[in-house]
Amino acid sequence: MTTEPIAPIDLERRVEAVLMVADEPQSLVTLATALGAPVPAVRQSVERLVADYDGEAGGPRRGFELREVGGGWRIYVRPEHDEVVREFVLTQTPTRLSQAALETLAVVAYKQPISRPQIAAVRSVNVDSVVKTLVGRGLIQEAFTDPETGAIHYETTDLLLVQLGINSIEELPRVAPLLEDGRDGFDVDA
Amino acid sequence: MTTEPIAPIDLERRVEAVLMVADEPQSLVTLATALGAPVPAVRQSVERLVADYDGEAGGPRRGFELREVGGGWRIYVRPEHDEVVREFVLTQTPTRLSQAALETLAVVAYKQPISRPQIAAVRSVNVDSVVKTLVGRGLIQEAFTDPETGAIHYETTDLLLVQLGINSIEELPRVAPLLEDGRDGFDVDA
Amino acid sequence: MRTAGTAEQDALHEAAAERPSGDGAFSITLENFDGPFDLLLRLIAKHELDITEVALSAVTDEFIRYVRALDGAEQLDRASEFLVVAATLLDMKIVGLLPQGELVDAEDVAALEARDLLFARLLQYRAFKLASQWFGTRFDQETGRHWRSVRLEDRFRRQTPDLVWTTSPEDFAALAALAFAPKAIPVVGLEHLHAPLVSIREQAAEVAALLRRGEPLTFRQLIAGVEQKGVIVARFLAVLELYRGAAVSFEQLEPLGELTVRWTAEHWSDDALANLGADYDN
Repeated sequence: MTTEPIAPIDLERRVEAVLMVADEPQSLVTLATALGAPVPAVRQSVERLVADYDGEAGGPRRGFELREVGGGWRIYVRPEHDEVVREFVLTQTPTRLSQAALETLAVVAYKQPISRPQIAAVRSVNVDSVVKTLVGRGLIQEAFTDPETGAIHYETTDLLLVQLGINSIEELPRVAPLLEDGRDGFDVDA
Repeated sequence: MTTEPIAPIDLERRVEAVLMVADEPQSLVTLATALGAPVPAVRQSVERLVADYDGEAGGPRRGFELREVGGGWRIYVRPEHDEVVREFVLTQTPTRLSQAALETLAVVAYKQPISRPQIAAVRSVNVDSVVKTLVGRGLIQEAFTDPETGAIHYETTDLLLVQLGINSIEELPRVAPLLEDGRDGFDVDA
Repeated sequence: MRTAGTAEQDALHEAAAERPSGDGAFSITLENFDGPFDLLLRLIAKHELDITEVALSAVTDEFIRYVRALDGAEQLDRASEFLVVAATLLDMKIVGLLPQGELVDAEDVAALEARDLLFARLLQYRAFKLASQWFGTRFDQETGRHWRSVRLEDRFRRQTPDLVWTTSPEDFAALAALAFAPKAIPVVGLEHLHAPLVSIREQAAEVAALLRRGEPLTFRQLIAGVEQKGVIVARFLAVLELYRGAAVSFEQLEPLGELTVRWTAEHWSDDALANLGADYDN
């Protein structure tokens, strides 16, 4: 099967669509694979987008910019707006975790390492944004990625131990429903 | 201290910058507060950005769009690129609601605030577990408790609006034609 | 005669999954089935009748046959849900059999009013069923959409206010227990009977406990020591509900005489109390 080459202008739109939702900087190779386009074409699209957002393609100089960081490309706030954005982030960040976040954190603590779909299965809700909050707060972190499914598994951090005032996750009280199915989550190495 | 009014073009760039870090739909009021600008000015900026991203301001039609959902504004990937993006970001989709849950949700949406016995009367079946599911998914919440009967009344949440992709409960299709003696109403979707 | 929209009708036909049973009688599978209104809608769709059409006797027959088929012990509580609808349909059928023209007595008027009420509720039920299709479609559409919700840039993250942590390890464990607890715990649905009201279900449980010792008791004995009028009324209604559920039988030798109640249920499970008295929930 041969694929039609994507017109440069369409490719630019696809690249910016992907970059708008991507959490991490994306390498040209990753973008090319995902978009089914050759790397040089993707490079040109990225370069044109950089110029475009910088206001060098006839449009305005955007409030955001496309920057290469650590071998990948990501959309960032343009530094001249840092102050406004900082103010916004300050007012938007609650100092307490929501009930949903606490419950999700408890699930991770007792069942770690655990993937997002596994957490969602226990909580029976979508947990994407809550997991993001917990990672952002440094309470959980990525442990490893399952090589087969590509699912990221999460574990708790030392910061959580500090917050709970305990020395290790084994010091958490045991939980009855976990004990019932024969393993309490802590007996793994026993 | 008096503040200089912000030039419209600068305000647009600042709105853009804030939208880059926001992870929830942002109301005009929140944006106005964060940016220290009057709400009408922010509204105009948002409207211009919508047109801009839609390619109606001389530039290209972007791979992303600015959408009003659940009472706020948020950057979305334009629908035609959703497929490309899906292969890219590993998001986890929530399990689908059962038919019974959907129907119960419709009753609450149109008749809110409504108590469980009232829902049960419309549905002619016991709805306890379905209501529990909907509360668990964050689609409905307790509005108030009737002081006389002690009956909890339920209402829909902003999350429901977001998940339906609408901006307010008034955007629901009118149910009145469906209730009229079956003449036209039931053919609506045919 | 008008018929409902064909697309919806097809859907209803599919969902009904009708099949002739062994004795040739009509039957409907219980799968994906949602109460008396649902059954009624499916029967109406099957006969391609407008739901405002009075010629419902065929539907009524099938409905009543279905309710009769519910007569198994495990279906008793379900059957009670159907009684009001079934009774209304029967009334309507009687009116339908009468010579057309003048309405002769109040009973017929009442039957017609009941019919109107039934139609109104049926229309409402159907309207929300259709509205739910819109919900389903929108949910599906929006599930495929992607929005920007990315991890905060490090330079901003460092600026966020410190977390105020107030959760003890014990609270934390309790949260975990809550999250891991099975979601659909089978409970007796007492919740929609609210605090100041007397629960017929609870009273039924009392009555069942008293009678299941074996000895028949008079109603007077059943309410011995009870002073609140509401509780006495609820206990009487509970006895009627248990009778409706074929769990007890009555003996009354003369009108207004002593009422003796006897436990007759052979297979009784307290689960049967779950839906008992549901008609009184409003």
